[in-house]
Amino acid sequence: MIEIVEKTPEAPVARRRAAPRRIGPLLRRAAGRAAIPLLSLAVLLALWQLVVELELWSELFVPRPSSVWERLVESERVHDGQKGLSGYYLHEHLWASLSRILRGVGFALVFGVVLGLLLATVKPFRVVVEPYVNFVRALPPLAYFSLLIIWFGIEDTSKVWLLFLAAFPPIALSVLSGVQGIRRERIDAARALGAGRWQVVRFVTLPSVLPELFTGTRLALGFAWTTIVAAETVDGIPGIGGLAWATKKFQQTDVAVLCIIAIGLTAIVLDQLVKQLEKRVVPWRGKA
Amino acid sequence: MIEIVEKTPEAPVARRRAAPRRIGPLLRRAAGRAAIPLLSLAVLLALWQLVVELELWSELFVPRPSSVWERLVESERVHDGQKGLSGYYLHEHLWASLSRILRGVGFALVFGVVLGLLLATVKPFRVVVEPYVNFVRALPPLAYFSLLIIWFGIEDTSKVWLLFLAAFPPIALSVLSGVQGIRRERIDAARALGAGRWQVVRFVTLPSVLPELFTGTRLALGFAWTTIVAAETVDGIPGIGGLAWATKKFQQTDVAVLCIIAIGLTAIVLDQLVKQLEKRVVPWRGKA
Amino acid sequence: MIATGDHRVVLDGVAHRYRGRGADVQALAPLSLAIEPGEFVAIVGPSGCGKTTLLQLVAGFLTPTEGVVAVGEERVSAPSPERGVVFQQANLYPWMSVRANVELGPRLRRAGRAERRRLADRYLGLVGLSEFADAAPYELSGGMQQRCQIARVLANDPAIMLLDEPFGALDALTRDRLQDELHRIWLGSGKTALFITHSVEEAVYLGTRVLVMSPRPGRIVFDEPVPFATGERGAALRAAPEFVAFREHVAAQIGRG
Amino acid sequence: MIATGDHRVVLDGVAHRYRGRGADVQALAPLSLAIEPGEFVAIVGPSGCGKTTLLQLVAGFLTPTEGVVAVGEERVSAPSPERGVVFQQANLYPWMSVRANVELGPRLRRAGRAERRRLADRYLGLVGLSEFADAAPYELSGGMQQRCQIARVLANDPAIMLLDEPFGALDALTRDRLQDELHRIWLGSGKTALFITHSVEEAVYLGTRVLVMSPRPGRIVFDEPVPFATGERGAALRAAPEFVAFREHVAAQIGRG
Amino acid sequence: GSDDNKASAERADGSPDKITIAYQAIPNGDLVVKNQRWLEAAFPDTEIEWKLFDSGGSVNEAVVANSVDIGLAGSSPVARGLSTPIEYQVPWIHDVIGRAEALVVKDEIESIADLRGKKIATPLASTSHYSLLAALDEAGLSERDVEVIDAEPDDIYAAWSRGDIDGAYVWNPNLAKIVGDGGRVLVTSEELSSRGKTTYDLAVVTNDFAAEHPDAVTRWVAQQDRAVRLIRSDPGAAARAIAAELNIEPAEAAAQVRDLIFLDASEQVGAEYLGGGVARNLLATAEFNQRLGQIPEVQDEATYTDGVTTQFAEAAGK
Ligand SMILES: Nc1ncnc2c1ncn2[C@@H]1O[C@H](COP(=O)(O)OP(=O)(O)OP(=O)(O)O)[C@@H](O)[C@H]1O
Ligand SMILES: Nc1ncnc2c1ncn2[C@@H]1O[C@H](COP(=O)(O)OP(=O)(O)OP(=O)(O)O)[C@@H](O)[C@H]1O
Ligand SMILES: [Mg+2]
Ligand SMILES: [Mg+2]
Repeated sequence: MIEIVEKTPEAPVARRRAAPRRIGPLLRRAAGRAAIPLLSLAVLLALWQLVVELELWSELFVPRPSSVWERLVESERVHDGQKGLSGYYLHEHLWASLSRILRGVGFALVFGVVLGLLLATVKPFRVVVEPYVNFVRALPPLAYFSLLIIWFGIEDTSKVWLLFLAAFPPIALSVLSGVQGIRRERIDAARALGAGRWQVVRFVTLPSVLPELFTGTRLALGFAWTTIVAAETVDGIPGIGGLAWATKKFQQTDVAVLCIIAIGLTAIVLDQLVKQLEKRVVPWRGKA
Repeated sequence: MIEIVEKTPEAPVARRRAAPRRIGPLLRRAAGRAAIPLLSLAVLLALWQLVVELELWSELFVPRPSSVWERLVESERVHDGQKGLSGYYLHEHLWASLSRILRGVGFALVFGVVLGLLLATVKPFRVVVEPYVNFVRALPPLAYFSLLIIWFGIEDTSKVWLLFLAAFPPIALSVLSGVQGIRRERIDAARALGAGRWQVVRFVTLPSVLPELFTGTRLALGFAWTTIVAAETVDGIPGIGGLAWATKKFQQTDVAVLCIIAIGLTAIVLDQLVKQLEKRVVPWRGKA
Repeated sequence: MIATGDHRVVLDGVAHRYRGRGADVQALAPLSLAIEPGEFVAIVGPSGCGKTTLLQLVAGFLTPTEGVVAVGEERVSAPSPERGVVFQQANLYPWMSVRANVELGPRLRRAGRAERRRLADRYLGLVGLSEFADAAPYELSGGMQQRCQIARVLANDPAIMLLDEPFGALDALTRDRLQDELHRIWLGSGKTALFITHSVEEAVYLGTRVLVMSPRPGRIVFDEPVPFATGERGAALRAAPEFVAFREHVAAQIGRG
Repeated sequence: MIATGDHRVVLDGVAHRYRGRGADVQALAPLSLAIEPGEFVAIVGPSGCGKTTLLQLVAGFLTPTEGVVAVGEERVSAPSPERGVVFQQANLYPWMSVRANVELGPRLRRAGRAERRRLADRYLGLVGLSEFADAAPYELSGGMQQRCQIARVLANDPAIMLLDEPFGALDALTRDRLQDELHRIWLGSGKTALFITHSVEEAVYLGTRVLVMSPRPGRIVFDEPVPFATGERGAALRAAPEFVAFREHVAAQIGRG
Repeated sequence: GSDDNKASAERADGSPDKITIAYQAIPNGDLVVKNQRWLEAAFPDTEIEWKLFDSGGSVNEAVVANSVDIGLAGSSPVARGLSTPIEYQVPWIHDVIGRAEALVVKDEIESIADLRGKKIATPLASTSHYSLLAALDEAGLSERDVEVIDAEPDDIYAAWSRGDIDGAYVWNPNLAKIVGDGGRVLVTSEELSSRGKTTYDLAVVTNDFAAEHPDAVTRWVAQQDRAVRLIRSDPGAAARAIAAELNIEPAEAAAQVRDLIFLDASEQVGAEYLGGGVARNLLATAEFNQRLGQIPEVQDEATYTDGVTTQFAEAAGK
């Protein structure tokens, strides 16, 4: 990782890596770290409020923060004899979608890694299969979702399939590209130590492509989220995408915006988790 | 690049790289190279025909190859006083979408590279901006496309924006991840030769991340194609996605399948072009 | 892998030409060479003359553009664990600890955990890295990485050792010690060694036979057995007049091409 | 960059400790050292003793965990073109031709095209790579890469040269020639050199002052001026009795710790 | 914004430079007008831009975005639009949805009351959705007694063909296909209409455009009127025109046209339609939607009365 941070000559030299740590400064540093993003969030909210006040656009399309907040509160309560929104609490909607995404991306991980490795290492396979992969990864879900419904029904299966189809290409392609970037000598060394075809994959190829695999997975998760509404256009309740779709059609923009925010925040959290995992699993990044 | 190809002990040893070349063998090799993919295509078509013959699914969902072919012929002719399909030839639909995609991905390239570099090299920027990037890249177009329409109208601008928003995250993230994988000494060496902040970016960082940039671009292109239908749900004619959407709603599956095939093939060709470019631009892949 | 069977190394009319970015480069002129099992062949030659190319051809990393490389009865077409390779530039796996790198060979042939540990401890000790067994390779200095690589290959016990300037980044003391260790390991093991070095003294001290290569395109311009190869090693030998004489004899050949 | 002004290198109570994956490693014990402008300081010491660490601290790649490194009046906090670095492991840019790599320094300070070409031609000739100017770095042999790196740094004309085993992968002939070239370039230029090597002979031949470091954590256990530093170089010197005597004197210090 | 899309400049004769029209793939007079290029003929100096939309909701959005002048939307989205309120008015009824939308169910379901606990699919927020809820309401069922599933029309047919759903309220051509597959029609929009729950495909024109170019709107309505008359006098010719626009067979188009009810200008100005009925229907639709929590508020009655105008149909009918 490269940080180009301007250093003034008077700046204390020591990034003393082994300096003893105390709790106070640690807390203060954590607070300091959170301060800027929080500030930026506040600015954003203020801007939003301003736009609404200026009535640049109809409230129909840009709801006021307060009404989105009200919907949030409502979404976790029983009101008018109905639970939350469209009969489910917000967290139930969110969880329904999240579980579909985790399943879709989970399958995509297994399939994408295997596919990427096969594409990269078995030339005849690549010649035959790569065009189809490129074909599939360009297909718009809206155009072929009906087929999935015919094959897999309107329940979760077809939704998970759609998310899977959205998620595997970035993983496969990242792995493929990662393998192509491995220095020849890395492979040679293992083979001269006696590694067979699959041992090379296990001990050299896979660890080598871990950084790319993580990038691919992060991209796949993002893609899956962008596809969640398409996947939940049919029988999508409970589901945060289905809720967004339905309420958008009714121009209940405050709920739709609430859904969008919920999707975005969940995606951020998920992404953070993957990044933390990456740090643990790939400590050699940028060092070798 | 690693090829693990089983070698029989009797196989002639020489991959004589400098052997003189004649035209005959070259042609034969090209034919040989095309043979397998063509064969696989033939198998696929046969399977398709078989599925139709078996009537596993209604022709409404899986049209027969012959009727798709008829639509293709029709799509480039004037019939009943009307040009092609929905008033435009197929290639006009395709070109309309392709031009939107090229514009969207073009802007995404510029923006994505700059964003990725900034995220990677300017820590305060990353702290503030990265969450928003992760937010945006998870948003389902179907949920926010209305906002783009309100802001940019129903013409091409909103469509190009949507494609741009779909395309920049893989590019930015790939660049970011690429920068994080650069070995420290590469940067150190340039700085000890006198490179300033931006010279490091120009002479070291950017060339170093070219492989990742290409992967990101290929992903972005594929991703833009998957978004083309969503972008063309409104005022999408001419446009291959708009055509697919309109005809699919009307259960004209043969046209919809024709559109899908056209999208897939165009995407394959585009991807090949990018790959060829990559080979020329990054000859050191896997060597250093 | 215990050295068994016939592993005579034969290069028959072998030449190698690289397709360069600009022009093609003829790295090796056609050359023929046979290395008998148990020989310790030391190669010296000017920088860029094709030593590494020669070694990689024997290792099976490259395929010659002309001629045939064979080990025993079999034509070399791929790497094999019977031919262990110490690379010119250290080539350790950063996702494995130093110990895991050394254990890799035994692990690949499914040696037991205890056996692996024993081997790793032994060879890490030999190269003086016991203390760093749990460190990551990128936490080692240049010379330590090179030593780790040597340990990795020795732990795999290859019948043929291909060593590309293994001691290049080591200080004199460490180097002397490792030369003696390598000699001891080779002695009586029946192993064959192909040893590239820039130090004529090292070549003469370790080799049973010394080859000198001409500048690119590499040919073999000198090929003689070392007269005192069967004798004792040690500081005394380095000072012995016949050692010095042979060293000077070889040194005089370099750059003759 | 023409050597101007004061570039005295001062290390004051400098120590460095790496945070290792397993345990922390004290690479350098606190040490103090001053290098006067124009000095040619050669450092020898056992593998892993902290030589590279010391050099990287002076280069500004690392920040000491204790003490201060300064050049002239200024505390070192970042790399600078006044301090050219030859890395222990060749570090060329694969997307540039050999020539472009050598031209990089001048290009960064916006030298004209003709000037750049002149510099590249001169230093590529010096290290014997004129023929390979258009090749890609990954098409060079190990020793050639190292020479290219040296040319790159020399073309940038730094006031202080930091060289980490620059001749480690070179054969004796090439090495002798480059030693003489380096000496010629340094002579009368007012440049300071910090030169790490494993060859005591090389240290004594090139240095005006020789340092010996102890095994890790590195301290300086020997620091003496070379008595014949101002004399002529050449084969005669290597054979001269005072040269041999001083070489033996230094060699005896290594591993004294 | 894209004000450039919007006709603002005027020609000497008062007709706009450009008219942007949002159309949908519905087999009614609009497609005849488009296919026969009547508008282009009626406005020789004006650029006519036809924009295909996939739902009334996106037409509403485009109106707010200032991107269209005249559009087609079902009565449900128009009721929501007027409640927002969006600044547009209804100058014309493209069609009354007759048998083109209906509730079809599996054969074993015999009445609406049997739907309790069943899975019924419909595109939410559409006229079909409105009709479905109205039908349930009549039978004393609430939205919660039936599992109402959101799906796009072709996905509905896919789900039906697998047996994943027990029924659907949907329109042609998917309605016809479900019926062809053995679906039982429980109620059609025509029957609901006779009980006061009419659904329409309506034209909307932005208030700005109507105020600036009243003459142009009249001319536009006249062409629509002409299309209705063609549908009545020469259904074959009308079907051919519509078929060409939809890329389908004329016979199929003819069948679909028969399932809609078309009114000419003189009929539309009557009290049952633009003269009052449509406005009452829109208000009722809005109130019904609000009761279901689908729109936040209903405007006062005048909004809906003012939102429907006979002015242009009267002028065109003369
Ligand atoms: N991958 C390659 N592509 C093109 N040319 C190459 C490649 N590798 C080596 N060469 C060329 O082949 C010649 C011999 O290289 P080789 O690495 O065998 O030399 P060497 O004797 O090992 O030198 P050194 O002692 O410097 O390591 C050199 O001129 C080099 O430029
Ligand atoms: N990045 C690092 N992280 C952790 N420890 C390191 C790192 N780099 C070096 N070390 C440790 O610091 C010590 C000194 O290393 P250094 O590279 O300075 O040695 P050196 O004297 O240059 O050795 P050599 O002659 O083998 O190159 C070594 O024990 C090494 O393990
Ligand atoms: Mg070599
Ligand atoms: Mg070092």
